[in-house]
Amino acid sequence: MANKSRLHIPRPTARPGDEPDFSYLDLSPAGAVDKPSVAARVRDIEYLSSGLVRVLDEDHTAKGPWNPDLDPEKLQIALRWMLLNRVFDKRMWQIQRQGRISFYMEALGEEAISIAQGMALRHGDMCFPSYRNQGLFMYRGMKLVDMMCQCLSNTRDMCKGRQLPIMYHSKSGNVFSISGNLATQYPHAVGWAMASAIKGEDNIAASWVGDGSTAEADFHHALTFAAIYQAPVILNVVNNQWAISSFQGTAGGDRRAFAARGLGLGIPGIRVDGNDLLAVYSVTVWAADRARRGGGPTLIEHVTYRGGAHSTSDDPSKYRPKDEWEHFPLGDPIERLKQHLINEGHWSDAKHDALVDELTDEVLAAWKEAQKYGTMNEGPFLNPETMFDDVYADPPRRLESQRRRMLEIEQNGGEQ
Amino acid sequence: MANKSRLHIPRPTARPGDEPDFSYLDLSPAGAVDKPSVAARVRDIEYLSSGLVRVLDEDHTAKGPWNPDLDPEKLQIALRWMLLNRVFDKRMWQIQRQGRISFYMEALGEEAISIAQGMALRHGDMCFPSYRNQGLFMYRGMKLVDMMCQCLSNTRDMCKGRQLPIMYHSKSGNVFSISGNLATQYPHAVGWAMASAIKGEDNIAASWVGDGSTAEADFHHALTFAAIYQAPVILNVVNNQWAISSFQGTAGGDRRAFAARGLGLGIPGIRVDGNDLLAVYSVTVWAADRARRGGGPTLIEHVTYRGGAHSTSDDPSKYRPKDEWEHFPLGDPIERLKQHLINEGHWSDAKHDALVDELTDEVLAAWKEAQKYGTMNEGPFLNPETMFDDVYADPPRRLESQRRRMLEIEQNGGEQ
Amino acid sequence: MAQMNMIEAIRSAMDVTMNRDPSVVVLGQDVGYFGGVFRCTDGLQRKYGEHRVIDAPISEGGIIGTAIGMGVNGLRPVAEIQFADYIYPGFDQIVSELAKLRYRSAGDFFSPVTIRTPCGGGIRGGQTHSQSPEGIFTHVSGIKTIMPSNPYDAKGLLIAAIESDDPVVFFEPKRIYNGPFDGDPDRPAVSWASHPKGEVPEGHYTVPIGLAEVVQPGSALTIITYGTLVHVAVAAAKTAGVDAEVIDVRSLSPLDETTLTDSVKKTGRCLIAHEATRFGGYGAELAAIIQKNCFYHLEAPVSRVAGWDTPYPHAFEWQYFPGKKRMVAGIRRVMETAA
Amino acid sequence: MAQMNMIEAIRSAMDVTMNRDPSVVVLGQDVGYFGGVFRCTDGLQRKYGEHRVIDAPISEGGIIGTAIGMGVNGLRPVAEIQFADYIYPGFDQIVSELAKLRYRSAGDFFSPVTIRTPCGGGIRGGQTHSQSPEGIFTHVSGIKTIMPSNPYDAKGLLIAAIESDDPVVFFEPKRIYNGPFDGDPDRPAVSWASHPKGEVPEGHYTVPIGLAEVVQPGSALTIITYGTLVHVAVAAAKTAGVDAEVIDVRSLSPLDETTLTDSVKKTGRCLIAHEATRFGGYGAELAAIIQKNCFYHLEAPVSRVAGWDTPYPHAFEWQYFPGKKRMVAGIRRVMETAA
Ligand SMILES: Cc1ncc(C[n+]2csc(CCOP(=O)(O)OP(=O)(O)O)c2C)c(N)n1
Ligand SMILES: Cc1ncc(C[n+]2csc(CCOP(=O)(O)OP(=O)(O)O)c2C)c(N)n1
Ligand SMILES: [Mg+2]
Ligand SMILES: [Mg+2]
Repeated sequence: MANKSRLHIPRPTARPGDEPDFSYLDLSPAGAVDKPSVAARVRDIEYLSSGLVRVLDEDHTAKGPWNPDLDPEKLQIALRWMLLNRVFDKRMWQIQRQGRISFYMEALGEEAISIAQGMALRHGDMCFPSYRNQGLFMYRGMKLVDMMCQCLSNTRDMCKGRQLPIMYHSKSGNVFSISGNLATQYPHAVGWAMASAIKGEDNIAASWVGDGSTAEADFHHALTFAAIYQAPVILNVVNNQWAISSFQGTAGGDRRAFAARGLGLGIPGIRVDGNDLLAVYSVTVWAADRARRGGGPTLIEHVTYRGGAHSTSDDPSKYRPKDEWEHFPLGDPIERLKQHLINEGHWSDAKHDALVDELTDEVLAAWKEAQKYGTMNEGPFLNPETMFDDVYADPPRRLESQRRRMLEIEQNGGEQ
Repeated sequence: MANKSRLHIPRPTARPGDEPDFSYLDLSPAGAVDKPSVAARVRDIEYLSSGLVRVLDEDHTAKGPWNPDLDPEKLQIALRWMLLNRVFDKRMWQIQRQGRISFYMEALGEEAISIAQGMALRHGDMCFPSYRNQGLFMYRGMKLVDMMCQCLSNTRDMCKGRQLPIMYHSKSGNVFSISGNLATQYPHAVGWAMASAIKGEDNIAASWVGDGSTAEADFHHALTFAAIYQAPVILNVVNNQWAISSFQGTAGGDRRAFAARGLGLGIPGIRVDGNDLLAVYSVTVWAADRARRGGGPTLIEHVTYRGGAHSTSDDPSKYRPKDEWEHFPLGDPIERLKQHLINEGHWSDAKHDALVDELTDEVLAAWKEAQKYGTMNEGPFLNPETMFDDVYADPPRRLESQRRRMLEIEQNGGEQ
Repeated sequence: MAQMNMIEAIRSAMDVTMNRDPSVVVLGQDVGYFGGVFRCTDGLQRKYGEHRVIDAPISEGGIIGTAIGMGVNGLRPVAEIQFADYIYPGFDQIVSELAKLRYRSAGDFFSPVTIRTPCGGGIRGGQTHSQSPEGIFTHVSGIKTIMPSNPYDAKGLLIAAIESDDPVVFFEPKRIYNGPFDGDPDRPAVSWASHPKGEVPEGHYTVPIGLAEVVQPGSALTIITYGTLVHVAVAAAKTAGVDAEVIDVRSLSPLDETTLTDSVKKTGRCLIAHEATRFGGYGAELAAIIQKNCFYHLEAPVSRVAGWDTPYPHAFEWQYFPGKKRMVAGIRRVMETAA
Repeated sequence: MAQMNMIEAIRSAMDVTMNRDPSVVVLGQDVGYFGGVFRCTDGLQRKYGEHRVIDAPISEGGIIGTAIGMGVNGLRPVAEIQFADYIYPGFDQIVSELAKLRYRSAGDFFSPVTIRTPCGGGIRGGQTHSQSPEGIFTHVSGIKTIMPSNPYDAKGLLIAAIESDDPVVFFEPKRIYNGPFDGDPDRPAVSWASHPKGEVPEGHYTVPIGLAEVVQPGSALTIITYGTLVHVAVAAAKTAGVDAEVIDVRSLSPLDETTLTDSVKKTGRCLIAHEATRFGGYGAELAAIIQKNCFYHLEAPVSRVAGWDTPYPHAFEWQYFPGKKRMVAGIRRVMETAA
């Protein structure tokens, strides 16, 4: 190949050893983006996809039209949930490092999204989460011990040992089963929302994917169907700047904001400060309201940062500056809400530390309890026979004979 | 289901028996849309996706910044190719109706697109067509008799009898093999263009899909990769208002123009009067120039109308007004170019009629010749043995034994 | 009882279930106003409305993906894929989601989607309108795979599929939509009117999923097949003058091993036939099972007649299609093998 | 000769081909700067540049679709799919386009894409990081399907695949990336260093596609297998004290029927083993072929040891994985069947 390549290669602004550089992020000051009526025509609200909806300013003061004016108790509760998410993640990460669960993924730095949106949606609304929405499960009532039991694949595991750790689901909490296959939940949410509309109900659906996952076919399928049938659904793109080792530009994010991805289909997009619980709450209420009134889908891009490694199998120091998160201009969502509450006189460092201790104890207690239902090495163990259940509602006979064969082999090496 | 459904159902403006109604089409007058520099920034040329680039006005006069000022000889040649496309289609349709080929698809009303774009591209540019781009094959030098032989699956069939009629390809003409699977060619074009860039060459790629096909995953894949790597490619959406029985709204076309589909990825879109050869030529030259200079992909939506049935298997009177085409506000591309040339003093009705006669004879002569290479019922026949060729470059042995078995059975019922 | 062809029977199955259960919805390309390119949904939108018979965009992945979500929300979606050759863009949603949802959520979530799709050749459709991809579905745990060979079974099995809480991929051999086909393209087309299985009850009934049917009893040889080839097998056995037992598998997964095994134990010889490509096809599983279950009864190796290992060529459709000639040759081979 | 594990051998195959032929390009998720989640492409981008080792978005369909287009334009793309479980979004492009392009254009167009993808369980990956979907690819005419079981073959076969003008799906059993595995998870991990097939030439060589290998000669029974289970079979035969001939299929399609048939004719008994789900799996084809070719030599039915017909459960990985116990039981069953 004699000539020089003319292919454009997207590159992150910083690699290991470089100064972190977030100059590529278009930021609007808090309060700067107008809040339209939910009845606004799509073409009149395109500006929402390029601005950045923010409520908390640099000084942690809430301002502007998107300020939801939540009362302090609500915000304290929100802070509690975010903290719980973080404390839980930290503990589970350690537990994985100790070899006591096989895998883990944390939501470090992205906690505001699950919690704010959990608060903004109604219980009857159905959530189709990604693997970084553990906060949503917590907020929707899943007990920590149940989440831990799932991670342990033990006798109380809601998945009966069938899924990797963190692949929760909650029937009663209306949170769908997490899939290892990226973005597949997106069309499910749209189909669920279509069914809700067909049934004349006013429950809506919401789903979450990462920036990287927008390149999958199912992202397109979901947007297309949502637009055509005006499905009552909120489609969230959590742009945490990274997809394993690939920065968001590898999914085209450096050409235009992900919030704009639906514009060509007439789907309004909102770009929001994903580390600002008030802003996320507010845009979600807006989008939910719009959907419930028959206004159709909204795409929300949450600008945030993946504070930790992709998963326990990952080592981000190989591909990004170690201190990148510290330079992220939108900060830490917990820190920001905490300071806001302190500024307003509804919180203090002491209370915060006490809360962290309390939650740490809560998580520890849950872990103690969870282990009673079995660990990877100590019983009680799930009965291996159950691995043949639930493949079908009405199973073929061959599964029955395979079950018997498996037991024979487990019991006596199959000698009978 | 007690409540009333709230699902939005897109509906065409007219069904059989109704008055045709094209009021939904946003039309700009000829000459009204500005022509930007190919170096313009994407965000500054979004207007191209909502306006409608037109050169020929109601009176068939060419006007405005997009007027390519083609000389009359070129236009006469263009008219000739469009007419050839139409005459050929008409004849082949009849031939199918007589049961002499198994299937056919015509490009009635859409001829300007293949011909204008054929003219605007360089020979080294690679085309990835849909099944309605027969004009492109003609323009790029494929002989009528070769096209007919393909439709006949006879001894001269370039596909060796393997494809349905109309699934041509032309290695020497740089036109890719047509696939029965919709939209699959779109990422191929992008990959081809990426390879061209990698090799440092300045050939570009172009591909075509219908309005309906934009809902496929491959449409998304192609746009995503084209945007990320700024592939030198022209992505055409031929919006002929119908996808078999489904009007363009079934693919989301009534929410926003297809030209806008790439905006969220930073891909500029141009909406063009697909029945205006001058306009199509002009926007294609612009997009090709932009791609060749490293400006990346352009999406072109051609607003046109499927003048005929979807295919010989279809009966459009079942789902749309019989006279819809007559009411289509953008008229007939051949008629419009003809009138333009007449107005300018470079053409006449008599010349036109003579040309039609000439082309009719040419097509007839080709058909006579084609039949010499075999018809469906009369030899010479392709050797059935060849059906085992080209599955692999380096075939597995089992294909050889299957070939032998097939011959045994054909020859003596397999009794040996 | 009424006379129905397979299209009418399939339509009737949807009609009957939609009528009984408001949660049944139909979606697919051209299925609504137009009634489907093969007319299988003709009239259903007029009867049940645009909200239950939904014209979908050209997006097989989206159709199946959204159908799954609808199923999770309590509907019973019946999705049409216009040709089985076009099911692949939806393959990920079928394999990774539809098939595994119940399992991975330990039964808490499931989606009772039925996917109908016309398959098979013999209609001059060329390589992209003739495929028989059932073999790649039968390998996937968590879905059921069905292919009827006549109107009666088509309706009864489709109702069973729609009513089943398990996802079903329902293949419709399009060559026999309008009449049985004995594999000889030169003979005039026959309609279902003269066939006993063209008698179909108007109302609700089911043919249970998981049972094969002995189409014709015999003692010399067992022919195990399904879809269009059931009719070819019957005709070929007659031509070959062999007293063959012909079994229509119908339910490819779950498979009725008992009926198959019993028959081959009785006859001692087995020919397996399908239209799909031979290598790695569903027939391989049948052969593997039969040789294992009937080892001591087999007087000849289990043999297969199948589509060649090439795409389906337009011009050589009748050399590709395992028609009567090939079936007769296959029968002779199995019969001539010394015991 | 050098010591290489399978990851190094695979990387070396790409390195060698990229070095010899500037048209070889690599693309996939995380393959560039990072070097791949399993490190198979580590260092290649540094050596060959961002334009030949391309970080791709998370779009398996797009990766395969654009790779096809690159191949049509004269490149030789090697696409990595991060896990075989995630290949399905690219399935349509593989089946409908990559596999059929040469055929439908009568040889005028083709695209020599190689798709590499890690498969198989045994790494606690749960149901979405453990699948072995080879059986749905071997059924597709027009592509070749390969699965090596050791570093030497991995490198030689991968070079052959990249240099082949036919499209190849190249499965890499990730459990044995770092060392052979005898199927007993309680035993300490072993490295390739002590294995003869861990000796790998640094430069260019090929292992021809289409040939099986007799890993261990024997007379009592033939075990036909591939991938991780080759090592399990060798260990199990030893444990069972049976003089088994173990054959590594390596090239699943095209298949080396001769080597398999000759062996079973000699031993008279045959066990087939794979990790994939049993029903409709690749083992069915092997069984169908063997019973046909070796009918008069078989002293027992051809038997299969395979993954159960369920998804791959996280907690019961070792009950699911056909490990030594199950292989021994399988061997005993075949051996104990009265001749
Ligand atoms: C279909 C599919 N392809 C690839 C993967 C492997 N994979 C798991 S997570 C991941 C990155 C996802 O990035 P993003 O969507 O940005 O989400 P994030 O991890 O940042 O939350 C990849 C490539 C997968 N799980 N599924
Ligand atoms: C993947 C796939 N799905 C469905 C079909 C069946 N089909 C053939 S043409 C067609 C309509 C295409 O409409 P459009 O893209 O608008 O192109 P047009 O025919 O109008 O040129 C359909 C649904 C197909 N060929 N491939
Ligand atoms: Mg991300
Ligand atoms: Mg169209």
